Amino acid sequence: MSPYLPILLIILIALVIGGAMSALAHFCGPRNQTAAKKEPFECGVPNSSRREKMSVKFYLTSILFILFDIETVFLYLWARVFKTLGWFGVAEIFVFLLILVVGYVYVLRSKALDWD
Amino acid sequence: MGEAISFYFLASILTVLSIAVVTVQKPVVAVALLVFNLFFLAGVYALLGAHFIAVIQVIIYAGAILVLFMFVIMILNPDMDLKETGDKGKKFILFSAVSVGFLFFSFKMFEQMAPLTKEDIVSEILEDNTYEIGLQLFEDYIWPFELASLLILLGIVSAILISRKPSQNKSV
Amino acid sequence: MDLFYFELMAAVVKMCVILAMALQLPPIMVWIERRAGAFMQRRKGPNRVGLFKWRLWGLLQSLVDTIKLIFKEESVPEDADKVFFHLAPVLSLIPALLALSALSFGNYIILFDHEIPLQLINLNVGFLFILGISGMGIYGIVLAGWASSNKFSLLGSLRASAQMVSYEIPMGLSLIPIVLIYNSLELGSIVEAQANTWQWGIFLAPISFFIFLITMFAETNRAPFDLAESESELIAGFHTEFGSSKFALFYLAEYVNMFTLATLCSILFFGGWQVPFIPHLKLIELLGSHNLASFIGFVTLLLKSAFFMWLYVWVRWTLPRFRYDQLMKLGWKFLIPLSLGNVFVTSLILMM
Amino acid sequence: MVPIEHYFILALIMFTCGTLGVLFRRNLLFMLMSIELMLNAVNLVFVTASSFLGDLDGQIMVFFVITLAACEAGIGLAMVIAIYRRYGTINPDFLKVLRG
Repeated sequence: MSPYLPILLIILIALVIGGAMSALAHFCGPRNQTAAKKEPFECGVPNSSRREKMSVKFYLTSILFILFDIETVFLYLWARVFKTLGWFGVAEIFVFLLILVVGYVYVLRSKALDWD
Repeated sequence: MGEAISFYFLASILTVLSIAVVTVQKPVVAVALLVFNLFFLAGVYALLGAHFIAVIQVIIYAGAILVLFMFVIMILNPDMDLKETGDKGKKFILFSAVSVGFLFFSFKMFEQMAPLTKEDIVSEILEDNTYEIGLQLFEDYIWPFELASLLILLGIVSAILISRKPSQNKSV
Repeated sequence: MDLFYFELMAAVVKMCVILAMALQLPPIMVWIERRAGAFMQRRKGPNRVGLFKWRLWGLLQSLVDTIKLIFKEESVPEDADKVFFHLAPVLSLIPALLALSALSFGNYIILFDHEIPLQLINLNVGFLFILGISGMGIYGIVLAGWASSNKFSLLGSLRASAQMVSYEIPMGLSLIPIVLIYNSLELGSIVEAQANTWQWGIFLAPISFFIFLITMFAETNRAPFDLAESESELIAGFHTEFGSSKFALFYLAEYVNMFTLATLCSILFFGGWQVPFIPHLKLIELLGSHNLASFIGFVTLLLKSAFFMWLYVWVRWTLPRFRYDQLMKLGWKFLIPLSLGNVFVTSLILMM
Repeated sequence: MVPIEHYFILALIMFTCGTLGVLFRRNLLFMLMSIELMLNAVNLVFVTASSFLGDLDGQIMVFFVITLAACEAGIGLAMVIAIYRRYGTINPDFLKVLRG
């Protein structure tokens, strides 16, 4: 049996659980909608602009996340063959990390990660 | 048998999703569909025996790059200008031309493709291909590997430079 | 073909066990959290609901709560994106369950002359799959915040997901020394390599454990990192608009994620299903039965992860919440340099 | 056993969708998404060839393509944000400034 078949099973089961819970609540719960219930719950503050623009810092965080994520994956690959490669591999990864540390220092200096 | 069923199942899902991604109206829906698309593509990779690439696809593509798309949609106003502009007739002609061109190209490709003989097709599913990939990457592809880090460095620097606020740019 | 059906049956049975484990998590954990909170604040906590005349320390409180949640009205805000509003809880449940089922809960057992590993999804990329899949959990949160068209929800979901992505990197980096030391990505062989108690991850890679422990709390959005749902600022974060069963699904996903990380921590750093000071092979010899030894290993692992679940509760009622800038500072300016240095120093020590 | 051509046809379909998306969608976000789709089609061809020929070079190329795609998406989306802030639109037809 393929080891990937259980993944499909789990996804199906999760869908069934989600559907069943929603259906249960739908049939068991009361249903009396009022105008106030349909509004978003914002503590009574009039919802002027319901979808505001968010800080660009979130974006910068996630772009840096991607780039460091790739680095992590490369490191995993290296860690797997570390024993075979020996010092040669350590030297290679040292250069790799050195270049990335330059980027990291630049990020710190540019204050991209400072959330006032 | 199992492989064929899984492949055609995944392939039909992927086809539908790919078409949907480029045709839906809302950017959020498109990103969500693209996530599913890339996830199922990871399934195809796994089917081909590329387990490590499959998991990389999930980690980086589905788990990171598309999060970035999602964030951009959240940061910008999500209901931004969605109306399509451009001449309808011109678009239709261009569309047909591109489609026909692609069909022609694909037929040419399959015609000219050297038929794989039974000896060529190895298709052995390597048991631990993480190890093999790592060995090959760190022994034969040293320079591309180091250059990749340079590419990531450039990515970091330019993303920060571009997304600075205009007012900050003037003062620098 | 017979083998295929046998394995399929085994997979279905294992899946049922995992589901049972996942579904009983939130009720028990909610009860423990409330009782522990009461204990630490010198209150009584829920102690009334019981069966007939037995109070059972209020243990049935959560069961009653679950039933109450199902009988609540489900309200959908008017401008909500209906499809994503209904889909978001499921989207956060799927990755949680997938990650849980990729854990190695024990050595294999032998049934009808077949070896059945106590691990539902056993890929040869090992725990990278868990890291990748738990990264997919972000979509459930982001879409929940986006779909409910509430600015506090959106801000909460953005905060939660920015926090999750920030701490995913230190988490990934902190596990690299484990791969370096045990030279494997598979959870089963990592546990086997920890047969000797002094070879456990906590002793060989203490800094990794430290980093992993912090990221464990941050990844699950738990106190002291629960900024996503800091109720004093953001109502309840991304699940403000979600009531009744959808709220229950989010809760389920959250507790499953906590349990997954707690178990992963005990597998990687505390010897998994190895009983302390008795290597698994010796345990088999002592007991003379393979299945019994595996079962004891399974219970050992559950006890170890129960400790970390308790730690979650303990920390929640002990530490105050971080500020958002402190959170980001801790992640990016302290944990990432520390974990990079940790990787490099570990590799140097191993080469010496 | 699925013939190699079918994998290529799947890749071709994805690539065509991507190309048409880049050409026809008048929205920078959709254009970037279509580019991701095209890159994925290319990756599929690499992985297929690598698996059928029993040679891991293709899978290593996928690595580099993914690295490239990440950098491309990061910079591209940063530009989308910058453009939206400057001009208030991300429809390339309105961005006459870019046309010399």
